[in-house]
Amino acid sequence: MNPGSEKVISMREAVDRFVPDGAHLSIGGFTVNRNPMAAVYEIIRQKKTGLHLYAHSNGQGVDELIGGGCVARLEIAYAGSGRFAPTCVRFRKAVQSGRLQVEDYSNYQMTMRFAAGAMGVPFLPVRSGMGTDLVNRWGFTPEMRQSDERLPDLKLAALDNPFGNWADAPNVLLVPAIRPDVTIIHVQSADRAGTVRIEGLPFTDIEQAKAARRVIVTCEELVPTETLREHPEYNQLPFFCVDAVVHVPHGAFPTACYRHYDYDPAFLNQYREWALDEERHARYLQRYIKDTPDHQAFMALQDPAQLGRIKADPRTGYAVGLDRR
Amino acid sequence: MNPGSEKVISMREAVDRFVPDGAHLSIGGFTVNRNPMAAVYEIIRQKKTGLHLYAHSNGQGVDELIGGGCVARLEIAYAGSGRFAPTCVRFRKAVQSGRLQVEDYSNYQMTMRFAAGAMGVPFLPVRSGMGTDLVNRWGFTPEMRQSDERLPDLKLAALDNPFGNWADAPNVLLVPAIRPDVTIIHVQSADRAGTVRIEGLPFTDIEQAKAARRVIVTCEELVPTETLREHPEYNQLPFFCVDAVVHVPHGAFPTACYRHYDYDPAFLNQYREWALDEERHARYLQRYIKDTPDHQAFMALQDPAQLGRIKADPRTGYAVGLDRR
Amino acid sequence: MTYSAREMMAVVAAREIKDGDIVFCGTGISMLAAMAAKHISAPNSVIFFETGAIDAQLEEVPMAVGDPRVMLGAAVHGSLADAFAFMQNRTTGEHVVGILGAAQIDPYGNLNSTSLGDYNAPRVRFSGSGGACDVGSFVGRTILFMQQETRKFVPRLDYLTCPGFLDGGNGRERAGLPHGGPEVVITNMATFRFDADTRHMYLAGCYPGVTPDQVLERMGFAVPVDRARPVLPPDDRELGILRNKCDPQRLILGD
Amino acid sequence: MTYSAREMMAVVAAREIKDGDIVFCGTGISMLAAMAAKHISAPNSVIFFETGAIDAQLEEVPMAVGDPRVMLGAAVHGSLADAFAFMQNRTTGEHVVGILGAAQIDPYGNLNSTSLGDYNAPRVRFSGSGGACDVGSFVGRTILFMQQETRKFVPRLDYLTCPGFLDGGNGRERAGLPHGGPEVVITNMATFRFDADTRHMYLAGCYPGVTPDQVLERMGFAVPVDRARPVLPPDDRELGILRNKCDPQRLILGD
Repeated sequence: MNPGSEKVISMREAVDRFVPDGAHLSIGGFTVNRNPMAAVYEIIRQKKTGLHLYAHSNGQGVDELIGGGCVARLEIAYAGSGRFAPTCVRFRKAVQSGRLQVEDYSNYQMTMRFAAGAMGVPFLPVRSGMGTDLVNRWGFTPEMRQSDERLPDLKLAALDNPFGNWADAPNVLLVPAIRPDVTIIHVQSADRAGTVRIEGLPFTDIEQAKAARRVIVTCEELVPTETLREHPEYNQLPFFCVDAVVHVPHGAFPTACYRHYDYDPAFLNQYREWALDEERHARYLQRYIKDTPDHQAFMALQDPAQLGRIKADPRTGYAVGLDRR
Repeated sequence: MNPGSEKVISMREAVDRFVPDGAHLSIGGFTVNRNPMAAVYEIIRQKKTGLHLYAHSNGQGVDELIGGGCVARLEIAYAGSGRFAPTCVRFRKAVQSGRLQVEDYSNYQMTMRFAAGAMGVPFLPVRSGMGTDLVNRWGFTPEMRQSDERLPDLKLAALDNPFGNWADAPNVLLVPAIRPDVTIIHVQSADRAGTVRIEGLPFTDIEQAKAARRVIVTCEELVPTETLREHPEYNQLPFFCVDAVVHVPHGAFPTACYRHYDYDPAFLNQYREWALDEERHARYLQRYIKDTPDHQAFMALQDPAQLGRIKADPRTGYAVGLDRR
Repeated sequence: MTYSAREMMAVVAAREIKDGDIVFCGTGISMLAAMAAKHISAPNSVIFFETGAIDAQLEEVPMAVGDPRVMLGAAVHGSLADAFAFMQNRTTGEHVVGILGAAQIDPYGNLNSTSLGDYNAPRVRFSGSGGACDVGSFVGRTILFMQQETRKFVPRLDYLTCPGFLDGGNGRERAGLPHGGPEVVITNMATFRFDADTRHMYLAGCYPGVTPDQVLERMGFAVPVDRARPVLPPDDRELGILRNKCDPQRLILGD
Repeated sequence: MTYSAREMMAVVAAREIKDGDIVFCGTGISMLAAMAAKHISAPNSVIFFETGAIDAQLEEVPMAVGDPRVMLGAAVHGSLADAFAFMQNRTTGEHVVGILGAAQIDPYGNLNSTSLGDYNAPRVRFSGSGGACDVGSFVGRTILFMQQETRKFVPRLDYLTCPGFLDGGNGRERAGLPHGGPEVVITNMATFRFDADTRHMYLAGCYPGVTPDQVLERMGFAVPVDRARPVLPPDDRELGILRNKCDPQRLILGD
């Protein structure tokens, strides 16, 4: 939240200022799409630790932050990259080795939790999950919940419908609002004040942003305010919700940014192989992230021909006929 | 709800089929904007009675339905047309004479009630209204509520926050879902299958439509499916939510339809004068509505020069410099 | 320059708006005050309509919050659900100042915009809450517009539509309402504020030529007057902006 | 024509989709079945992704439900909140058929896609629910894909991620879940359905060359086999559509 009109800063400064160690961080995107990867890599570069991470259904951003050693706790609905990694590799390793604490929710539960945070209510009701282990088994201990005032005391709560059987619902589950310290989203366009235009599916990016105390928007294109305001119905987030705007082309790479570029199947397949092996993964981290000063340098290590191949076709918004095996 | 691809019918047929006497009807629009007036006039023409009406903050559509003798009960947040009628005239008369039963909610409460219906949950929580008469005084009697299974038994319910003081909210109000039999909205564009594109502010039209069993969409322009699908992010309602599509230019007149035409200040001022007097109002009803076969005939009674004056300017979406006194 | 009471009220309200405020406007004079503030003292304030138009670049005065004029050049066209969520959300809600009017006000700044007489068989029916109840519940500060009339300043409302400080003191907290409450009441004669402890209304300012006694005569309850100070009249710049930039057709300022 | 087990599964699932159904797809073979159904038997079915793309006009097979390929030519790009509300909403939800897969299934069609072993110190961790729990909770009918393996058909799940019929009978009703539940389980060898009263799984069909005993050998619990009927293999038209129209790169069908 910042009502000002000039918020463009560097990625380094944005992460340094708004993502302290131990922050409750939320990242946008979904599986292989619009993960704020440039910000993720900068967080790893700056060696942030102990993050409490919220994500909906990622994906590359989650897995790299975990692999980079930044994450202590995770709340999520789905940790996968579709066919490239049905279960995120570093996520799986971290959970199985006890290095990462996880609280599981369903997709809609997680969506409603971000929505509750955005709306400023303590919870929202859902009709999914009754009788399942999402209700019966909790990942976080009551002690941990009580020791962090940024966490609700309960994973969720059951409620009998006070309106009888209205809407044919004898009972509902209440899922608590998520209130991150900071949310980072990557979008197609923003102006210098932070007004945001997402093209294609918005996922839960907007709810995640509104739920947070601080918001970093990274964008493919920095556009004039007047351009965005010719069609206010195509914009999703007003400038006053945003604290920092970072202009970073290919900011979602190797995930996709609709109408700009596709996901990079070669990178994602290669990453999976790297992630599966401790030594190769360490070398990847060193070479691609720690040894590069910024996202531009990271991108300079990619094959220019492949970057050409993943360029989005104007009609479809993705790279038609791309070899994705 | 209808997954078919061809739903274009006449206004007469749409109202005849989907708005029986006593229906729980919801209409879209807000104050002087995008009220589904052509449908409202047709409902009056067909002498529908005993309607249980839901509206958010209308306006002309609500007042004319009440004046037309169609409405027995009303749930609403705000019954006014801005400066043209800070309180709707026929609404005020009907309430003061005991001919109309009203249940009052706030703007956000009404919004959340439609949203709950759209989402399929029995209620949503709000943090507004605690300690006010919106909570303490109810318009509908418990007997009436119990006798109509389309109404929840309670106006609203208080709940202590099961998550302690999470989100700084010790307690909330729960407002029950609205589940209309039928919702009517007027939009700029639809295709023959019912996919809808609203330009400018959507108000609660989309939530109202999704909350209903049946949906009638009236539109200024019937457009090819391919046109709408070039930019799915600009559409709000998918075709399968819709049961009938009625093509009716000037379908929101005398209220505004952004980028097509402004509200007609002359008509609205004239209407207020008519509405204030029983005899003049009866003559208005007879001449403009009952004696006209359809909306085209109703529009033919308007001054063509004034229709020219209210035509929207392409840059602003309204009629620049229009005399609105 | 001479000026009307409405012009005075609009300018006094505009002065209450701070740069960076997100200003929730209703119809009528509150829109005018918000427009004036942007020109006079708070260029970076944001005009915000409950209908979901955020930071509209108003070129003409809207006649209703659903007027298409509120859509021009906005940052975002949100839904109503989006609009109110910005107020209920604490991070953004803290920055919102709401401007409201009503048919009745009581000593704790509660408002009635629903009905007079018995609610179930009212003598006079008004439009109802609209967003008033929500704004009064959610936001950090509200500015209230009233006409200075005995029938409007009443010891007890016929219907409590919009919460002020409820029954005073920490009444809001006891009811479970978010922080906030009315900051100032602006009438055609005077301004009122609320005691930090009791939350009871007191006379804060009298317009040029108005005495505290004249104000008290036009109220249905007594308020302390010892903190009353003179209120400066609108200056030429303020009036010029109001008349020429905000409402050249005098749609709201009247004749 | 010869065909693979995956091709058989996709075609068997496609046959379950009725014209006019709104088909909730996940990643992988479920997307292929939905695409095939549109070409084969249910031209007016609607392909629906949890990511909010409604009635996408798929030209290439998506690799994830967040793949930009799901956006092409859709009726609406909704948010995730919108997408799931269509399923939770009874008017639209009744028309949705969900296709799901999992790591484990139990005799009442409940699914595990979260973890194996102790949940708090798992031996194997999977992606987690995603939309599976929601779809299994909300919609009228679900189609479940499984590999026919003893370790996957288990008497008791390590973690119940997605509700089928819970503990059978009217278990869903007792828990407060909406109507619905799994309709059919499709494996690489057979199909299963659920008894209308007990809601226990039974063998409904065997693929060409497969006997009930071979199926039972590859399950961790017993099911009745007396209602089992032969399942027709995919015909040339079905295979042609699947191979040429749905997955020419064999991204999901494999080599």
